[in-house]
Amino acid sequence: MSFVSLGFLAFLAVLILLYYLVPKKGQWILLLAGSVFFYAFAGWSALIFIAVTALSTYLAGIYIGKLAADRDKYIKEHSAELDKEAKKAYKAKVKKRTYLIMSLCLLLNLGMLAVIKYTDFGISIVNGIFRTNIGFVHFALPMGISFYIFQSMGYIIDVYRGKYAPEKNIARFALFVSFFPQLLQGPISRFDELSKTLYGPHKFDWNKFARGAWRVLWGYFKKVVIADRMITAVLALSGEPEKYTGVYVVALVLFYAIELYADFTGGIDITIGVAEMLGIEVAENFDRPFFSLNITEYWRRWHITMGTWFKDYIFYPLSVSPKMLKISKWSREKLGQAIGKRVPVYLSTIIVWFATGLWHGAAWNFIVWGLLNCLVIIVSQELSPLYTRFHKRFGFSNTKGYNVFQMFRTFWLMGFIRVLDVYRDVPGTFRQVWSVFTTANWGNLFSGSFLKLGLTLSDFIAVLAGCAVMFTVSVLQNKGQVRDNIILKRPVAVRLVVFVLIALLITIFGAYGIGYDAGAFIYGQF
Amino acid sequence: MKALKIIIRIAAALLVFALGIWLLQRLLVPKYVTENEEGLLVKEYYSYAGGNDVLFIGDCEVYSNFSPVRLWQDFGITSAIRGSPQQLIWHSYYMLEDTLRYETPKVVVFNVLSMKYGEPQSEAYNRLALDGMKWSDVKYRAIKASMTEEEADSEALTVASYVMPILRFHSRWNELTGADFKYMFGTRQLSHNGYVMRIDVKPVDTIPKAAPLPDYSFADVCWDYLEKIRTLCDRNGIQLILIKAPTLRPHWYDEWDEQIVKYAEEKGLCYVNILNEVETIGIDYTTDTFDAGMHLNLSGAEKLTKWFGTYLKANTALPNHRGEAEYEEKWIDRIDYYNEMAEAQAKQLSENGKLDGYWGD
Amino acid sequence: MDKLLEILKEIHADVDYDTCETLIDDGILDSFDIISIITEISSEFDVQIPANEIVPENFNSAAALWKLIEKLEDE
Amino acid sequence: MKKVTKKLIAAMALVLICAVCFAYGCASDPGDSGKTQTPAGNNATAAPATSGTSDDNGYVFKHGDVTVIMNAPAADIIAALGTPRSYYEEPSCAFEGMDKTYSYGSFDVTTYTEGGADYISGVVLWDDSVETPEGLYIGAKAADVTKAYGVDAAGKTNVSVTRGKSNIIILLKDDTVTSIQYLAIY
Repeated sequence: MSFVSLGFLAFLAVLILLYYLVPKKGQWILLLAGSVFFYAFAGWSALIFIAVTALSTYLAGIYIGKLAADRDKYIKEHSAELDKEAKKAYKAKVKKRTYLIMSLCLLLNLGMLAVIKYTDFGISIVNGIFRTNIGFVHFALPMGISFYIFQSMGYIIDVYRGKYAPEKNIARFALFVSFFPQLLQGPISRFDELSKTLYGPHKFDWNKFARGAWRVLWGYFKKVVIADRMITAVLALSGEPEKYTGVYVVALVLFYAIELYADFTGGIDITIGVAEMLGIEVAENFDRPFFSLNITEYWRRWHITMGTWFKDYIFYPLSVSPKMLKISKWSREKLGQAIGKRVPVYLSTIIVWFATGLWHGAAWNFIVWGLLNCLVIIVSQELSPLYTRFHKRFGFSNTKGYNVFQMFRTFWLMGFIRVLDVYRDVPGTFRQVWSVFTTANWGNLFSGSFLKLGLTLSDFIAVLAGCAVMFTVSVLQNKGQVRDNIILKRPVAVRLVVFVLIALLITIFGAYGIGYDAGAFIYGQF
Repeated sequence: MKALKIIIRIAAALLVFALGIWLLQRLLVPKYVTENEEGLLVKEYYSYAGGNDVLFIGDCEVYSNFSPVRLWQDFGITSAIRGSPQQLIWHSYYMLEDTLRYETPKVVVFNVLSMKYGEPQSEAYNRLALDGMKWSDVKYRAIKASMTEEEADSEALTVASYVMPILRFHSRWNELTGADFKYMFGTRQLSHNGYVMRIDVKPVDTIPKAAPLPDYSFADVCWDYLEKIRTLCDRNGIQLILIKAPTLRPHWYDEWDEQIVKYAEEKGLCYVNILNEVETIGIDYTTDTFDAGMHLNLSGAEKLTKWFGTYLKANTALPNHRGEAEYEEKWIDRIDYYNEMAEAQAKQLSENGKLDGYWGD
Repeated sequence: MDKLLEILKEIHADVDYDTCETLIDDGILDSFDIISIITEISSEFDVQIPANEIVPENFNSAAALWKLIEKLEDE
Repeated sequence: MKKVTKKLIAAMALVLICAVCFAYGCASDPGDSGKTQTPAGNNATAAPATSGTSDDNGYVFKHGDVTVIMNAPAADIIAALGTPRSYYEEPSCAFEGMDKTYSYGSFDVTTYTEGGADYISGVVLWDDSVETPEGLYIGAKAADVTKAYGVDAAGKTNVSVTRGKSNIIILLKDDTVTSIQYLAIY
């Protein structure tokens, strides 16, 4: 069920109504039922996959929890007779077992993900290397599988690390895995954070409800008015790469940046807003990323929960693992301090970005996309002392103008890397980007050829106006939430009328129905 | 906060929203007064429903070619046309079903041209045929039966967009004209019991040869609906007459004609291919058509109607209602409007040399 | 503790590690720095800081980090 | 100096790694790998060949040195064909848009309207004074159909061959071609 559908709106209305009518203790059960219903819409077979993930992770968590509890009890009971070494040995023994259970759980779930998502990709590689001709299997990707498996894996790793006790109630755990607003495209929540508010009880809180509703409205605005309109031009430009070179590639970079941002953040706004209407707090996923001064910062502000997931569960463990420390030691001895110091960090970085690329999709364009990000990050890391010296000498690094230049630079750099997504063809993308420098067709900006991409002049005006609103809101957010600072300070009647007006505007200016591609949320496919 | 207060707030917001949607919808839906005027036809039926002994169903070959006013004036036969542009056979069937909710005619006349279309041709024609229909289960079934592939892809939205046409026409915001504001709460009458009048002339000078077809059989779905129309008429004691209007294009192949003749014989129906009667009727394609052969103009339509009235007298038992007060009363206004429009068109034609619209303004 | 400060100074010379208690919260140390610190510590102190100890509370100040090292050495 | 060299080596090693991955990416067919997971993708639109050789026009009709290409903008082609013997325009039931037929005696060219411009929708051959570039004409035998288009037409009443956005319908009677029609595939 897409967020942009009448079915979803109806589902939401009924769910929220029931949510505040049923006894408070039953609220989370209702949410679980709603989530199952929501997921069943994508087909019953998809339910099996999420059930396997929920059940296996739940059982593994319980088992690890039990082993840890037994261990603590044993040590406590025998603390007198055990010396430090014996305790340590015992702990290590238990840890081995919990590690095994966690690994099995990871293996099962990531294996499932790998088989479904990457089999065809693997086959294509095998075919490429061995010149074989193995047929593709074409598994249908169950909705949101990359998101809920990552969320569950974060949970089991945390339980293994002893960060928190495992959830004992399987139904409650199932709700954590399947909570419907974040099924489609995240955020990837952490159990300790989400569980604080997920299970209620929640009394109806007008302010929370209104804040959530405003955020949902804002999400729909971005998604329906801007993203779903822009996608037509993005598809047209990327669909005929031979025709659209040079200035069109620059336009595509810009259009896709707008579309992806509006689509993804819009979807997340709806997710978080819906949760807020239910009294539940979901982690933020964006922090106005296009205002970032450099790529490292950009990745701290874009798709935040994915970034921290990779950092906490792959980057850190990898780079501080005994093996990596050994490599570090070895490289320091052989290659000298300067390089040796960098080896573990950079090696982990490369692996993480490779994985990030692969997570986004089973295709070379995503992998190259990940590695290009990685390259830029490492290069800028290496150049940073140079920058610092340079700025110290000329002393303009903190001027507003320079910051704007940095944002501009980051925006376009990320934009050009990002078009790998839309061309889905690695050499093709490089050809296209190269054509920006070789094809002098900037005159087309004013020749009217942009009106042949499926968008009329009024569509472009609508997008432009939408972007202006989006930009203004982002700037206003410098001083905190617009809802708190501006909207919620007005009288209720004014707020209601403005809310309704915006809803009407979305109804009119939204790009939906006949003539518009019913664009699925872009991130739903990963 | 008290529950009541919350409910009032939310209800107020919903109410304002509904009001806003209603107003915007009135503004944004096409008014069909300056272009595609035929979009008014289906809705207009409800203003002349009741007391019609003959019902015509079909595409422009009925609504441009037959004049119920003439049929009344010359024969005392009461009739109505439920035509719409590119009306497909399933549209016609549901048109008939919908009509039966308001009246039961004695004779139904179906123009068989649409037998050649086995698939929805364009979403736009669905809107022209169905948007004007009043809500009932008939309309719902008609929508489901008519959906194009694109519409069927998002079926819920499609059905919803007939309940709330703003969902379909919201993007007309950039095409709004003065007429959209002027006719926001009501349009003017276009048709004369379903007949669309044009008095101008564009002679036929050439008709391209029709290329032979690889396959002349009609689609199964068309036969199914023809049979549905026939049984529905049968059940309601209605006499069904099949016609092929004397329109030169699209070409009506002999191979098609033979199939209809055979069907009519099997089922004991009247079928008349009026293309064969053109000389008897006296239709002159240099003066009787307004678009070089596709549609007849007023002169052509009146000639055809005159002939068809005689045909009806000969083949049916339709009563002559002339002189019956309740009928005379109803038709007197219709005759006035008919003459009024003909005059207005004639005036504009003589002043401008061409027609800008049906109303001559 | 001195050895630790030395490691930290090498990463960012201009930070006053004696007083700063928001090394992570203020973004002074990024993930690259953290890994470098952990690698240095492991070679200097013979303790391995596991991934689950990489949380802001442990890295926000030199003192907290020192406490962590002591705790790990103790185990 | 030494430090710089080492940095350089490190950077180059990195570039190399990326380059290898990238090179591999080039070698494999990117179209195959991502397709199943790209509902919002654009593979479908990119699929038809557009590289500009004559083959991509599908079957064309040639008259003198004028080439009639299906779905091509009609204006230039019609102008090049000269004054038609007769011309007919057929308005659609309501709505803008006009199907036009240009008759040149031994063949007709038809067009459709889209977005205010006309495009070729078909060609009908009427007699044996014209033939297709593949050498088929009205009155030819079923074997000629096979020779020209590689399909078996013996004993059939109609065959249809398609290339690109162009479809030729050939009608036969007693193994003799009676009609040849080009149809644009939209």
